[in-house]
Amino acid sequence: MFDVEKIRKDFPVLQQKIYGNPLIYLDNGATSQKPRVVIEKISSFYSQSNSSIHRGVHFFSEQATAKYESARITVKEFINAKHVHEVVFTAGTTASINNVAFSFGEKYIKAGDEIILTEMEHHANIVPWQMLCDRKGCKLKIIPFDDNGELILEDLEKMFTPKTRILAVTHVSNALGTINPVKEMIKKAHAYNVPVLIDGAQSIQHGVVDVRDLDCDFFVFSGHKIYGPTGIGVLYGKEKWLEEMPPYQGGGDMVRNVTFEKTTYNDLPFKFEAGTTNYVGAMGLATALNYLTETGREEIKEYESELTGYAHRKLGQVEGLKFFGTSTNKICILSFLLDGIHQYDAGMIIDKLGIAVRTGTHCAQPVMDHFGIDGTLRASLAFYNTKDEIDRLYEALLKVKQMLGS
Amino acid sequence: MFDVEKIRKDFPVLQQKIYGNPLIYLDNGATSQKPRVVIEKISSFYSQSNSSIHRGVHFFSEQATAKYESARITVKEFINAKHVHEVVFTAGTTASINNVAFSFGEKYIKAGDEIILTEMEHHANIVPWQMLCDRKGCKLKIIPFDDNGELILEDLEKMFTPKTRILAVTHVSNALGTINPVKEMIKKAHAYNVPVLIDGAQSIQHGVVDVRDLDCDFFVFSGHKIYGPTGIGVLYGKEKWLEEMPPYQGGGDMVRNVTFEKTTYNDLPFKFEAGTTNYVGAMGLATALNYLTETGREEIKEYESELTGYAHRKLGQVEGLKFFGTSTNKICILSFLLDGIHQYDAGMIIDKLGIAVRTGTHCAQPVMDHFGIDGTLRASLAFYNTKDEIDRLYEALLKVKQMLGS
Amino acid sequence: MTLNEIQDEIIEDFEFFDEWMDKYNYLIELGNKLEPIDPKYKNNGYLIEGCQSKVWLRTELDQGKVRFTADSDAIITKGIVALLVKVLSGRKPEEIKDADLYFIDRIGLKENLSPTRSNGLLAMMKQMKLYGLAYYAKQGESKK
Amino acid sequence: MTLNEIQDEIIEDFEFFDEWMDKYNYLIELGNKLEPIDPKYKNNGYLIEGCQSKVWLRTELDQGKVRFTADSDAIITKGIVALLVKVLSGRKPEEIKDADLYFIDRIGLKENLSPTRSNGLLAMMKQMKLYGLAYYAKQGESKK
Ligand SMILES: Cc1ncc(COP(=O)(O)O)c(C=O)c1O
Ligand SMILES: Cc1ncc(COP(=O)(O)O)c(C=O)c1O
Repeated sequence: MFDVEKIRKDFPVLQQKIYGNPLIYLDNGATSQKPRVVIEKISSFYSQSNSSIHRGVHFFSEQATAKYESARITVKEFINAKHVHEVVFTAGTTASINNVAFSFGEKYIKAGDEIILTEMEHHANIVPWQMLCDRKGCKLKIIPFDDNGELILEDLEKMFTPKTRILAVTHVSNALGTINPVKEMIKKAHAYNVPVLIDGAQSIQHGVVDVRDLDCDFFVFSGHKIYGPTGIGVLYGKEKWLEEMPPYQGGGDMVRNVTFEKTTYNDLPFKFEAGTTNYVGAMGLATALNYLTETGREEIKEYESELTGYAHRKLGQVEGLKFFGTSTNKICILSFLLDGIHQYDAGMIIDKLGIAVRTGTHCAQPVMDHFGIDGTLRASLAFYNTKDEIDRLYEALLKVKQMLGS
Repeated sequence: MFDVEKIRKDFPVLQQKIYGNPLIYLDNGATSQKPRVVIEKISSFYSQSNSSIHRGVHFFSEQATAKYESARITVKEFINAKHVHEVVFTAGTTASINNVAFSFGEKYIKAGDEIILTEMEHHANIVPWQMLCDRKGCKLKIIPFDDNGELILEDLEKMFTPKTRILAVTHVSNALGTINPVKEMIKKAHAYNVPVLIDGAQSIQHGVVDVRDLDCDFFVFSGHKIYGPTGIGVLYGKEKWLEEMPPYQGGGDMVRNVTFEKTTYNDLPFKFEAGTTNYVGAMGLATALNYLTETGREEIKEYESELTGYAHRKLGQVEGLKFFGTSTNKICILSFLLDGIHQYDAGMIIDKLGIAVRTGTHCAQPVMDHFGIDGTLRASLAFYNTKDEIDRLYEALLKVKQMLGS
Repeated sequence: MTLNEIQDEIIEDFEFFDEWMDKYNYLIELGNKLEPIDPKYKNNGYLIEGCQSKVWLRTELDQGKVRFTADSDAIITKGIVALLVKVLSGRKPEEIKDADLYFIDRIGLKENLSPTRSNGLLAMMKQMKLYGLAYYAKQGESKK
Repeated sequence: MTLNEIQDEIIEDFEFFDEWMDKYNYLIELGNKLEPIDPKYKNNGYLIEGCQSKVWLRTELDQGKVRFTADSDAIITKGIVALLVKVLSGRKPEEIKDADLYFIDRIGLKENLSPTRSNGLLAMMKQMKLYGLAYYAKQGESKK
């Protein structure tokens, strides 16, 4: 049975107070809190057996290498990749997408080619492609969304042309919460021989992701958003692509043989892991994933879904509150505005009541532009949040209205 | 007074045993151990106040941002940069060099241009430039070193041509220990209007680095080699270059304004910090730097220099031992071979005696090629090592000779 | 009153408030009372952009004194803007350029000025002092 | 003796050793005694490259049995190579392709076979089994 009170005890930060109030952390879309096992894994590794990985003969190096490679296996199993070497550790989602944009771009993209994105991408899945377009002279095509925050897929088929090289789409919108029908989109893209990158930064922590079932070509996510440490992320890529694509960064460990005349590259996944990787980060991430597996990913999803329903109903009672992202298929992200009240004012007041929500554009300016707004208030939930916390947010919003409402 | 026994107590890992023997960690060139303050900084941040940085209105976000930006100031002061915004946090040395190679390359390098490196570079300071050459059609020119492991600078002036765009040189060789006369080299390069990148991965932890005194254009290093955590590094660049160079990775936080038509970039240093950075890593790194400052950087240098002298004398007594890297101006890295004995065999035996040394090419194959060898044994010291540990290494080498000597 | 006397007065006012909500209520009140900027100046030319809220700032030199009018789309920001205007508007250029605006810190609003807050306030403060400096330099020239 | 009997014998031999140094001494001895590979085969064509030590491997089919000869530039690696040759050389192709080489683990040398060790041993083991498979496939064809 899923017991939220028991789970909360696993997260030391949730015991903190802010301005004298118990912390209510509703900014999980930005970054998540860490269970004690993750924090302890990092401490104990540094305290007991830290060593650089790969190619050391000595015991600590062997041990560290084994732990790092076992973290890779954990990730592989968590996303159900076919091969362990399809899992590349990076610094985060942003680094992963930049890696794909560069390496895929170098190999397959030339002037006049087309890249399809959606109107609800995070900047991390826009700017690397824009930079690629600037370099190579290719162009972006954008799938729009409707006012519920759902992608308009009617025209998707018409978007593919013989010049389409890749479709990059977010699995879940960080600004709207919408879960996109990526499996269907991948199938359509593949019918046109177009590979698909899925930005999983907001999806993998809230549901079960199976990259083989999705049949996506690339899947990327960040450790820090899935209860792991900062500075670590994952780039999953199908073997075929990773084999064919040139490396992104050069350095130690990604090479087989170096002379000034000619350098040959190492096998997968090392080809894409130049230099000393964040191996401690990888171990922390694996610990977080194991924690989720033990807690029960289905149970987490179910609890979060119930909490989301409750939150929508509760906040929906606040007069003048307007939600952005009203798809029925969404995760626990609530984006909204209070009529006539600037989100920044509201955020400042809510903060002082000990509640952490985010305000602003959430690095998704095109979403704001769609609605003609500057930003929203965003409460993004996690499985350690409670109905009681939602009630406190509700009261805080009433307080905001009382102070600012005209 | 520098008290090594007291210092050793600050490093929990040094209390460990390996195969029943107290650990002797002489692989500091690969990665360094962490003082307790660093480990605790990471734990306590995650346990007490973790939050994403930048642009959050809420208290934790403010606090985390302030700590992250204060880490930047610590780095700025540690290397004596002119401006705080000249300090960019990256994932490590390798990431920093790749960033410069890309961004500098995009802006200033075209077919036929020349890049000067040295024969003693780590792969991290070779491969990114080779990749750039492949992309842009420029070429590498290599400054050779002599059999002592010292750069042959007689011909340096002849190397500069009107097509020379950058000189990238390691401050200290990780395979030989040589400290290169970079200040003089920078002066010469500047006389030809050629900017200089200094790879400080092996220098900054062993001496006082002043980027303004050196007048280098770029200086890069890794957190994990200077007693900080993995997954964090620094790219220092003179304001002028960082302003002019295009960004390397695209994503959140490095932009000012994003539309599908046109994206504008943020100010320095954020322009080069796409996505959620390893802010916890940055705090850990700053804690490590402060620890070094408090311990006394001059004192550390002096102690290490004494230890290095002792180690050379002691190991020099082993019959048939040949050092690689015999410059008089070197740091605490000892690279050597035992006559007729494969370094890998020696490394395996030494390991079982509880001593961690490295064997192989140390990601510097051109150095091995210079001497016509496959690799060396490398003992790389730190200020927590002792003469007693050197004695134990000496005895281990005698044991190796007894077992393997013919 | 001198510039610093006004700052001290503000600090005193804020000492009454134990609670953040009281501070905010006061700022909201100040914001609402701030003399509105002429709508024709509420355009991009006068905009100081922050990520989270916008500030518009206009200035004129009136008999050797700098007059500031300002506005913001967020009311709490506008309240702080009002305080800055209160302290700096109507002062001589050199007073403005040399001003040490310690009150912000003392009334607990320093965080609102952190460079990463991006609410336009810090930029506004810098801009105000820059105007001071610019007018000061101009006066120097015209005296030559 | 069957392939597994030889493995068991090796495991028994190693049970005598309490100390790593004894194991290594034994491996060094085995390495020194390994029948040398014909020097003309000690070239890149027969090289299995690892980052840290090199292994050369040659094979021939002799009356339905696979004969391996091998060498390494590092003596401890060579000792392990000698063990592998002892277990696999002179066996039928199908035995080799199906062999479960459990002894490596049991005598505490598994770490030497980790993919990141890059000492050529793992590659050598794979290569030996691949030869077994290849000869096996060929036999099947010629029987057709
Ligand atoms: C001289 C030198 N440069 C660059 C590097 C690469 O550093 P990192 O692996 O931390 O990116 C190293 C470390 O191995 C080094 O010694
Ligand atoms: C959908 C989406 N993509 C990408 C990112 C970028 O992730 P990171 O900043 O960890 O690289 C985020 C996080 O803000 C996100 O929500």
